[in-house]
Amino acid sequence: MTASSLVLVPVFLPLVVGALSAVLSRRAAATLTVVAAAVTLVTAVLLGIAVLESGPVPLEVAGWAPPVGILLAADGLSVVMIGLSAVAVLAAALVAAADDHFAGGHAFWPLVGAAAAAVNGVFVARDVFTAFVLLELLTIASVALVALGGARSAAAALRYLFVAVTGSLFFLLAVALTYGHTGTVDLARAAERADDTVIVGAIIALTVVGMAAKTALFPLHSWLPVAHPAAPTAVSALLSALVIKASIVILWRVIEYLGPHTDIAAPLATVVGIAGAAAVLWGGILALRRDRLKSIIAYSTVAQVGYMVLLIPLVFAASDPQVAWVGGILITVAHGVAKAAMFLAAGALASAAGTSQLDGLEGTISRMPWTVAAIGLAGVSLAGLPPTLGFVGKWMLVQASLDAGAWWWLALLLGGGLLTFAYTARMVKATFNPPGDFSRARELTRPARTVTIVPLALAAVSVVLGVIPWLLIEVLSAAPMGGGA
Amino acid sequence: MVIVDIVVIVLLAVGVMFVVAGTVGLLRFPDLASRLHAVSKADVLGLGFIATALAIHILATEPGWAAVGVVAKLALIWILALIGTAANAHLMAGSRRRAEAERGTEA
Amino acid sequence: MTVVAFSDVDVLDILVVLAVAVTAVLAVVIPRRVSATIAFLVFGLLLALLWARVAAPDVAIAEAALGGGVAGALLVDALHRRQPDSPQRSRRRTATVTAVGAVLGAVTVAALVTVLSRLTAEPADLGPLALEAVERSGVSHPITAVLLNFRNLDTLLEIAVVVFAAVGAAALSRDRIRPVSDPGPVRRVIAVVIVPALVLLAGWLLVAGTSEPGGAFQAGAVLGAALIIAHLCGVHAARAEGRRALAIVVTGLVAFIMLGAIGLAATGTWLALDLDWAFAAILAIETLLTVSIGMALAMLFLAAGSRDEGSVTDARARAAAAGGAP
Amino acid sequence: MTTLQLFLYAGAFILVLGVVATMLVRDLIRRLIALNVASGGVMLLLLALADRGDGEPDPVPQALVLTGIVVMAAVTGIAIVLARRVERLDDDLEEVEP
Repeated sequence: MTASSLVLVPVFLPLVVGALSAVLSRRAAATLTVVAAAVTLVTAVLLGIAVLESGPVPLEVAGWAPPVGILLAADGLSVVMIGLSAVAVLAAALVAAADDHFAGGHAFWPLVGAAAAAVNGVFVARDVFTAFVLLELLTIASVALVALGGARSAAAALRYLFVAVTGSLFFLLAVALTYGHTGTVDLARAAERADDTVIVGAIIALTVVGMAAKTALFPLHSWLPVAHPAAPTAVSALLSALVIKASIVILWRVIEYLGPHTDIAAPLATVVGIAGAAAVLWGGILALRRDRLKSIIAYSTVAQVGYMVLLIPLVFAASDPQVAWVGGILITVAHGVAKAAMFLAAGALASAAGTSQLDGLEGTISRMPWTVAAIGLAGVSLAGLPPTLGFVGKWMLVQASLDAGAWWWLALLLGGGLLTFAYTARMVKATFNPPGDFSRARELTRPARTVTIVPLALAAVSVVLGVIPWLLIEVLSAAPMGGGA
Repeated sequence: MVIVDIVVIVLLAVGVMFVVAGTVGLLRFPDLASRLHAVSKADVLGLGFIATALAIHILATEPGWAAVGVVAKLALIWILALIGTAANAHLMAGSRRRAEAERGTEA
Repeated sequence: MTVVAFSDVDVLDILVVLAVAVTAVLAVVIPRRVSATIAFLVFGLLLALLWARVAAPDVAIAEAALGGGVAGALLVDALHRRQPDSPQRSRRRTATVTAVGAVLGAVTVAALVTVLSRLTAEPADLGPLALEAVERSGVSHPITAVLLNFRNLDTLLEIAVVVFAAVGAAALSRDRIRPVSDPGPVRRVIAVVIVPALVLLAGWLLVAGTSEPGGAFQAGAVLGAALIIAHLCGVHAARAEGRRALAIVVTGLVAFIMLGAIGLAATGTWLALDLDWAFAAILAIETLLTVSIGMALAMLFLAAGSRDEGSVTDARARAAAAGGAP
Repeated sequence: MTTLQLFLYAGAFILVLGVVATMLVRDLIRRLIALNVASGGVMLLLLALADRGDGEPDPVPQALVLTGIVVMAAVTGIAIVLARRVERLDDDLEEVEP
């Protein structure tokens, strides 16, 4: 089997496992899901090696080249994101397998398979229509996953559905314009033929709006803090760690390929940057003012989405866009790992304490120190402090903004980090005993051992990757993004 | 040819008239029973006229086995519509009667 | 039919487009669910006229079967339910919001029109390329060639959308339309006459799809309708629920991927079809897909459909129980 | 204005109309209808673009629209299941908490 045929493994394997999970027993479905995630991780490593050796790995599906057929390709971004998806699915599946109440029901397993296949597909897609279908598959799966959170989550799921599908329709219009203008839906070919600055600008603008809605970029974020906490814990982790990344990656791809072909891209990028800055501040401030663990973490996601789009204006302003690309991608990966850890740990705490309210958590630290430690470490990575992957990503973005002479982004990066640190500290503090009062160290329903280990392991991953980020940076630099964007 | 055309046009006009009458009944009649009455009878009859008109037209303009096939399909469409409409009307009326009976016992 | 040959627009086109636009407006502004749904169904029908106008009969069939058929039936069925009272909002605020929405919408439309007016009227060169490639695809109908050969990855993913929507819907709906215990003579006639006719039609659409408009999706939608009717007429052999139905639904998807893997083994490329057996392979996939899609759509409908008579009392009992144990 | 432009502009209008209504309307079923209307607009646009010129229409966008129709049917199904759960919850709450 050649490297290029590996490109579809991260798509088809979870899809088959998901389909089979619908009819298999819970135990079999869980085992298969874990195995599939592990194999996906191995595939990501193999593809990474191939990318390091010889650059992006293309695959012409069904043997038809564009424009008639569909081209997929794995580059550094694809490989790193597939790795993230494998890790996030693995973690969520382990926790869900250990305690069914974190999964929300049997349908968790097939739907997670579908969601994993869809995000992995987005990471290798180079065809805007295929990306659209993948996004719809992801939407259906995620909406149903949210609704597994019980009767009251249905309203949140429905709201999510309306926003996500509306976003998809904007993107579909962008697809139609791409076809109408360039006669193809393959991004590379479209980039070759794009010559009308207004139409290309409109394609990018529509993609920005559509993906902003699906990613919950400020000011289109209001559905996320409702939908993500309403879901079962393992689902919340996947939604924040993984699902929103799919729409971010599509936005990046469209800008990577079409951005250089329109004069409107640079001002649009600035608008996106401003929205991102607003998201960092608004999400951070609201996270500080919430009283429920999951709600705080969801607002934290709103804030972190701001960092993920910050690379877009920097790519246009910096003299070496590669630094901004790599920094932004690393921050996104760091967020995925840390947010999965945080949601899983928070779910474990809330389930042990019987409440998600901060003031009901007093004393949990003495019973579940490792879980609280996972939240703290994840918060450190989110705040961008050493020695975590979040720090590496943020450091590169800082370099890129210095390079671009844009000190205001610098101020934002640091200010946002302070906010992150503050709400993490608030969550951790809530688990301490009140001074002098040890009566609150009550009996808790101890979670299964896996539920303690997995978030801690994820937090450890962000530290390990923070200490040795060179491999990721090598893979991401093996195939430069965007050329001269 | 002209006579055939006139026949076809007359049949079409009659068919359309029945369909329109049925639709007006559907919109204007006061209750479910009379609306069903209007739609199920007039529409199927109208469709029958239209199908006959089309059958005559195809037989006259392109005679041959292909035309016979088309006529058979037209007949099939009409028969299926006949069964479907009658069954639908029956089921809807039955469902309404049961619902009313249920409401009656509750009150 | 050509679209660009006229510099003047056909009056008929203008009329149909106007009618489509008017029904679209009606469908979104009418406050009553019943009327809005009817307006939407008319909108769908008129849209199908336009599909015929832009030479897309496949889309017209799919729209009739899926857009008008399945989605329409679902919406009509939802009308059974009592429309909840819309939350009280001050009339002035509603008017303000609507006005802002209208202005924003008008600006967006104006911007889009500016962009769209820059599109060339020249056809894209993709069309001839794709049509030329059809000869090497194993089937003669271009759209089937695109769906099941050139861009079969999209089709596979689209099947996945339907399959997982059915899986999700089955998991989320707590009660569904129950099969009828005593069908009665009328339902029996329907089961005996209409269901086989629909199955036959589905088979015809499937086979025809290789050379003329039709195909797995249209056939699947018709088969789905047949399954729903069979379910409602008390045919127990065709029940679209439970693990067996789920197994049928996922079989098509899994088989499609397996065939893709076979292509990988045989030709070194995922989902590749060797021309020698492309026709047989396409027909085989289509058959499996039709059954899967039909079952998935039937499951989706039965999960989303309203309760039958008698369940009103269920709801009351449940509410009473909930009230009794606060 | 050419016929192509007529169809394109109509598609854009219907899309925006549907999207705006999806955002403004509160009733769940009506929102769903608005979403379906919006998708009809995009499909009109794509099909009109496929049928430019005198020759046979381009089958690729037509296949894309077919895919879009199927996807919207699935979305509609899931949305109705959810809408039912939401409204039943509301009903139950009303009856329990008078």
